[in-house]
Amino acid sequence: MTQAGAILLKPWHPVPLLAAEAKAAVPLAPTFSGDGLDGPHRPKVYGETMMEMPRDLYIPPDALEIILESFEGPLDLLLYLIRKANIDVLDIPMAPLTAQYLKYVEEMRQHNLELAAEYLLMAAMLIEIKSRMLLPRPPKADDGEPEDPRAELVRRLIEYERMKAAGKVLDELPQAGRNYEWVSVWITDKVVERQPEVSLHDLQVAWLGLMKQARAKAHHRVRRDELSVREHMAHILRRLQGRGFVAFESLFDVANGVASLVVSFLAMLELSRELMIEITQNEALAPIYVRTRVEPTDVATVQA
Amino acid sequence: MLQLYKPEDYKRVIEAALLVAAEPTPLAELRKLFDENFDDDTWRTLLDDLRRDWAQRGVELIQLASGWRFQTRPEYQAYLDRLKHDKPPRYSRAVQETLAIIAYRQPVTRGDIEEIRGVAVSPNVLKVLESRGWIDTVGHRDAPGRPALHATTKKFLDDLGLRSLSELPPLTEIERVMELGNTQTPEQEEAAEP
Amino acid sequence: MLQLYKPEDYKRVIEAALLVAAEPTPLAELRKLFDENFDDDTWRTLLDDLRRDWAQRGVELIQLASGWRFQTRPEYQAYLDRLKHDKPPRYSRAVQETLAIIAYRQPVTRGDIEEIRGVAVSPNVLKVLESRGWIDTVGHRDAPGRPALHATTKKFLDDLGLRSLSELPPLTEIERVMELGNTQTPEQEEAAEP
Repeated sequence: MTQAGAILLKPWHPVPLLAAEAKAAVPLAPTFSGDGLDGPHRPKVYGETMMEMPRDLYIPPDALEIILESFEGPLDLLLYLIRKANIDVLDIPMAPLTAQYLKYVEEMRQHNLELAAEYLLMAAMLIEIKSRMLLPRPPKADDGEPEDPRAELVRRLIEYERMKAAGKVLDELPQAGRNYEWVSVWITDKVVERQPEVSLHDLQVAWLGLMKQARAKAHHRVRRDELSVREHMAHILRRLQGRGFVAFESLFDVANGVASLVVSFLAMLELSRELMIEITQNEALAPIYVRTRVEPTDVATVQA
Repeated sequence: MLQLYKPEDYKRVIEAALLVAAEPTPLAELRKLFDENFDDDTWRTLLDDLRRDWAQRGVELIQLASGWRFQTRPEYQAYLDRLKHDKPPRYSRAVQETLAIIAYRQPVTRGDIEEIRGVAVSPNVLKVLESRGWIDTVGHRDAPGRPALHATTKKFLDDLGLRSLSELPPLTEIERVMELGNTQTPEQEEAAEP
Repeated sequence: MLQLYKPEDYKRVIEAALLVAAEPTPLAELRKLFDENFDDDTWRTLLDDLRRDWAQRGVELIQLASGWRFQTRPEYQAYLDRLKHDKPPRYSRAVQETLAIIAYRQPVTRGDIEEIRGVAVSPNVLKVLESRGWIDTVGHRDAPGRPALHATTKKFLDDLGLRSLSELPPLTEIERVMELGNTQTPEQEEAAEP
């Protein structure tokens, strides 16, 4: 469901504790000693010499309450710390980040701010990752690379940041009812149409028949990548909702062309694989039926 | 039956059809209005003409991926809002993020959403989106507790002027926006200033 | 905000408002559009003018007992019928919700409806449902002001193809949980039928 596989972390080499602290302390320095800035060796961040410390990293304690409210959770706070210090999310210096995070959590506790359990859980997770980073690189299992202890955290950070941005982008889309209204003029003497019942048919005819019909309409070309398997999954589940067994073929819409049928079929397989639906056939060549997985409690009610 | 002679007559029929349509009307659908088989150029001329007729009005004819539709111009919204009893609410970040997760990762359970956001999701957040008609429950995952699976509805797509989920802003593009946004100062950082 | 100078500008706002309104809009409601307090003559001129603008179109502006609305001219019906309208004319959310409350919680007063919806219910909403023949007044509650009690009619059941209220779609699970205190269940209602 997520795209964890796509994340490639920067190569990681365990380094002695002190060296790691010293090297990594740079981007988050304001709350640390901050020394070395004026010396001959200006700190380098990813090859670029830092001329100025990020001054706004430090959060004054009396602003903590506002800060806490403005963060949606520990991931959001971490992202803030990372982005503020201009750290590459694929190569997070765990020691200073953990120190910084713990400092905020501690401040919040000292100010008796009610801290959600998630913040403490994240603190534990950071400490754990940090300590695993300090251990010698584990021996290679098979020929696979040892997993970077930060991988899971990075995956979550990236996914959360993506969704956070997506939420904002969606909110900015022009919206019917907020940015404009749809015109709806009354049709004189319009008769209310009722949705026809979906009828059940034989499966033997179904899949091949569907494909044949769809091919006949091949001039309505629908590009596969315009269709979304997940949308079809939701669509199928919605059609199954509260209806018990539904004929397999009735879940396909021939009119939308071959590509749509294929995507529907993929969606059906995915739903089955994710155990969201049940596909049954009593005997060979008998009609195939599909239904949403029955809740154990429902079964109990029926039997009672 | 009303006889149609001039282009103007045909335009009036198209206009009436589009004004009553509850959804964007594709050209293929509009073709059914007339016995005559107009070619694409004629249709283009009729529709462009109609669009020009409305150029100075509070309502405009627009062409979406899914077809043609009349909708009001955003400049008029402030006036139209005065007649509305319930206005669409401004959503909190929790609601915005939850909606994004459901839209891009559907179908998802509340647990999935919590896992991505890293915090508990208040049932209220889902209720807000449900009562808006933007999400609903499409099934249950076969896991302990049989958690409900949430997905976005057709109304969500309609309200955002999208034909299908594939028309959502692509995540890759969003990531580009994200990178740009990192150099700007969000409100929360302003709060951090002494 | 869009500035309005000439009568034409005001007319465009009224036009847009009436084109998006799901129900007939009474003059009292239209008055809310503008800060200015136009007298009745001015309003009459604006609306008559607007009606003339539409005199040669497939849609006309008409005045009903419950207010002003745009609707298609009967002569155009034969053409409009050729388009498959997936959706019946849409009632506004206010009307839909009000109808649902009356159907599931009848008999109810306007106050009950407002309490459940959390917003004021325009008398127009009830009028729309009454004129459809779907609700009527079945009595008065013995409370200050003796408010009218609304209930659904036989026509409502007929139009929706139901034999009795017990055939209404059952409330969702969430709603059942929310309504635990409510002792009346569909089963009991059915049992009460002769």
